[in-house]
Amino acid sequence: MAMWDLIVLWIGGVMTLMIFSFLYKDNPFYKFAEHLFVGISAAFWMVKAIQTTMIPNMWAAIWPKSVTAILHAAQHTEPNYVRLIPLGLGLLLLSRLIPRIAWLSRWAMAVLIGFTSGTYLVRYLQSDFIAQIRSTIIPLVVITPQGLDVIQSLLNCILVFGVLCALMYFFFSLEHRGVVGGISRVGIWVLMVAFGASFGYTVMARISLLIGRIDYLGQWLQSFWNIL
Amino acid sequence: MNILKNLLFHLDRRIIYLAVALAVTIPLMLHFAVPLKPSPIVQSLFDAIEALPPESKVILSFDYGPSTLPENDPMAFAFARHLLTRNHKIYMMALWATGARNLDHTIEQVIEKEFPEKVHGVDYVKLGYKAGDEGLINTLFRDFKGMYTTDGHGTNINDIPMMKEITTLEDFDMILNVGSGRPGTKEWIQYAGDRGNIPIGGAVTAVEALLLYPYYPRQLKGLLGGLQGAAEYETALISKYPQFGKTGRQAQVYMGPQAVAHCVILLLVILGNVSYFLGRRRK
Amino acid sequence: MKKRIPLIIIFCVGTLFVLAIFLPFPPFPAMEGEVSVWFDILKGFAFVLGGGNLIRVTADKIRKGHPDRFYLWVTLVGFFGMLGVGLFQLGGPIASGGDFTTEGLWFRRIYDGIFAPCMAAIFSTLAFFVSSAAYRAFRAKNREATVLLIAAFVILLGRTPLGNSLTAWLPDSLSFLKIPWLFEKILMYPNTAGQRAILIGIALGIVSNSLRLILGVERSYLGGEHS
Amino acid sequence: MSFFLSPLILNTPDYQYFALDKINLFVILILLVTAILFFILQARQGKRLSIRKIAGLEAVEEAVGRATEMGKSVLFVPGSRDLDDLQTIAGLSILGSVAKMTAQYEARLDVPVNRSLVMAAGQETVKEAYLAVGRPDLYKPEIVHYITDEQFGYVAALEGIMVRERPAACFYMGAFLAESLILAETGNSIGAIQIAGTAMPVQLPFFVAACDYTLIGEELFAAAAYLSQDRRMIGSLKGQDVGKVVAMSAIVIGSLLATLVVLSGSSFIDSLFQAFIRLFALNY
Repeated sequence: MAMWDLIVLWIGGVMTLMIFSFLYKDNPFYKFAEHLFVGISAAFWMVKAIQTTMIPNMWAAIWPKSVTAILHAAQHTEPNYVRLIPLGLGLLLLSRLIPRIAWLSRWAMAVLIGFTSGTYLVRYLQSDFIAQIRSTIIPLVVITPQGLDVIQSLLNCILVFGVLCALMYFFFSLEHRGVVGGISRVGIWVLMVAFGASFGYTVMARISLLIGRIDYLGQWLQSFWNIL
Repeated sequence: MNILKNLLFHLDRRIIYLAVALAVTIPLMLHFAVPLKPSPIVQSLFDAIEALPPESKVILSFDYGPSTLPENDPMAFAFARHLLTRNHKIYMMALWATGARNLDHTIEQVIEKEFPEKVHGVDYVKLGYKAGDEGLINTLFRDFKGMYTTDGHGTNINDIPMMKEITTLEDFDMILNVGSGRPGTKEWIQYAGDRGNIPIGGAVTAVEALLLYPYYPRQLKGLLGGLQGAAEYETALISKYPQFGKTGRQAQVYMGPQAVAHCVILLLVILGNVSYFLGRRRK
Repeated sequence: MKKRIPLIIIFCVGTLFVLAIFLPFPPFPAMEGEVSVWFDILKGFAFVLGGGNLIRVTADKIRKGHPDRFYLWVTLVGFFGMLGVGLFQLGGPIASGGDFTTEGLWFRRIYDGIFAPCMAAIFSTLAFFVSSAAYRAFRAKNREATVLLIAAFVILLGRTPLGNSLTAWLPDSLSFLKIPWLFEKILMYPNTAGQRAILIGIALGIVSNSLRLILGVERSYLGGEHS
Repeated sequence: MSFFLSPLILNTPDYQYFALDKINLFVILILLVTAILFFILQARQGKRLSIRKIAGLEAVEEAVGRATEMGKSVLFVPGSRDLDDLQTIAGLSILGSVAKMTAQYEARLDVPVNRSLVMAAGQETVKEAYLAVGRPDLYKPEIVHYITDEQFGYVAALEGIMVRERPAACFYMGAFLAESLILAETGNSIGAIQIAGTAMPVQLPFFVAACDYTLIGEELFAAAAYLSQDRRMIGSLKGQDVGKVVAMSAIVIGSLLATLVVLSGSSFIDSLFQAFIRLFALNY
């Protein structure tokens, strides 16, 4: 293992233990790791934004010749002046720094919010409304060459009525009383099964993460052993 | 008895934490592997890849960060082994900035070690990370090379042999997503699969998997859910290609501590209910 | 004027993107992809605001003699250190496209030594939180909680070899009581039913919320209606 | 290549001017939009529309009140995603209502965020809320402050804020990922009243298990309307219910047809079923 890899591993192991120490209680080690992580990660994403977006997608698009030294592919591209629009919107956004014209930043914000609402509206209608209705349309009775498949039919009924009852729970216009109350009660049970199953299923993922970390701490300890 | 009751009623969360830590650490030190039979949803993805004609073009997207490595890495490794054994061409990309490191990891750990004869640019290509999240899929759907003007090493995209026939996402035969959140499999389905009828295979953390069940089998060819899914895929792969029996068991080794930790949590749930009912009787 | 123009912008942009999906000729199909890129560029500009805010708030606290001064300094040092290392590319250039995997890069060293371990460690504490939540929340307090408990318990059992062997002795005629069978069916049927209803509800919520935004009925993010 | 100019460059005049394969989507879209508009207009004409109680939202004011009494702060987390997620925007709308309450009660509000754009929008929201209830004197720009874009760095800082400041009420409203349970368990350990709301199906179980109240999916998007008591907003919720009726009838009719196909084997019913189900195809 190269010297640097070893140093990186050591620091990593120490940072891991500092974070874990929070589980016992808040303490100076955790505080240190937390504040360091906040500072470093904020800068990390900022640098990333400059390198993966601002330079290649904005600067290089508007003025390709200026960046050929770092972006070789830019040599052959024509300027794309459409990208002047996000540049302009970005400047509008920065108007927040000057209180007198700060209201201009709302224009940029409005473009973003309009974009989000417009695209979300149709996309969710397609993938989560229409497609999920389509998937729920199934026969309530299943017949195999051996005759009626009671269990499968029952399961299909659970699926269809489960969706219907749970949807009933979400109705805003109706108070949960009487028949509606009864149906939405069943709906809550369906949701509870889904939540319980989902929670139980997830435990595995969370344990996996811990296994990965403990494996990492194992390597960390082993690196001491190797040096001794 | 009273001491026991008191312990239950005032169980400090730190004791729970300690129990979980031990449940994971001890089996991991003892190193025991748990082989598992592939479930239908895993097998169907394995079969779908088996059924692709040789030299098919497959995207392998690394949409996960370092935080879910233990779950996602074995999946990416198994896919890489399977695809290269079947002589498919792998296009490796990442929608997550943090995915680029995992992509390299797969190349270093699996491709270069186990498939030294495979050539970058001919059998597999590292396209790397591009910003844009799901918007990137959107853009790639129209114009692949407009976004990826170079590969991950800075080589012009037109100089790479296996990129010659690619213009849009629709030129690919399958998209495999190894993911742990958003953007991930769901976005690949919404932005590529549903629009271009491109077969999508997912390999995601257990949490994500649950959300994707509704998309199977209509919008999704198959799904590896969490470590268990990965271990099952390893079983399928090893039973068809025994040469991976030695190297290809990452997920199976992690399944040992899983089993013990699950038992501890089950025990905690039982204890929680015992304490609840004892407490109610006391009132 | 200050209020009306943003509302007009939202209306136009929102309507445009709703209709774009139905218009299969240029420029509409490529528009969403292009504007997603704009969004990222805007996020880049916004970093000036966010980073500035982080520095200002932290520095203010230090100046006012906050008891955690030392740690606040750590944040500032970490921030400027990483920013410098990234922008001046210490140890070698960061490749175009933001690939920083080259050996010897300081950016990569800090990522591997501090960023990635902290991130993974915090994420993995979930294993502990999931256990303490299970201990507290899965109690048969009422009917709803009992349903939750039973579903969770069966799924947890189904994920262990123990659960599988527990019911293996059952004859095939009772196979629907076996844990692996129950595990799969709970996931595939009642769970899917619940998830679907939630998804359909969310889709409707999104349609209605988007429409409220596009029509300017909801506008608190622009500062409500009161100024 | 400028995509705006591409229609002029491409000299193929025979485009299709409407995506016919999405005609079913278009029809359903028009149906829903009309229903929602209808109720918004009804509300505008002064018709009283009432909706059922949502327990989690009834508890919001109580939680803010308790924080005030105890002299502790109110923590509001608008999710961990950016403004390009509608849940974040919904979360910010709820923040507007919560901020009005903290201004009225003179409770301390703390809104740490992990996206710069959310910070900008959040500051506008809170400032206007304080202005609206006549307490601009209580507004400070650092109420909404940026931490870091990194999800877990943000979580680490939130955990720190929780154990050190010990807020009496924690609101988690928006798009949440894995951090949901970390936040909810930490909040639980300090004994805060916790009200969560998200449309991330995966995270809902954790909030349901560890928080006092949880807004499930659709309820998150309805929350701002409910809290503001704005008649037009409530009208739009009524319109959503029409969507539910559409969904439920489609499932009932479709499943009955499918069952009839199985039972009768008639090819006429089968073609009827195929025609019906095509309405919900991804490509018509």
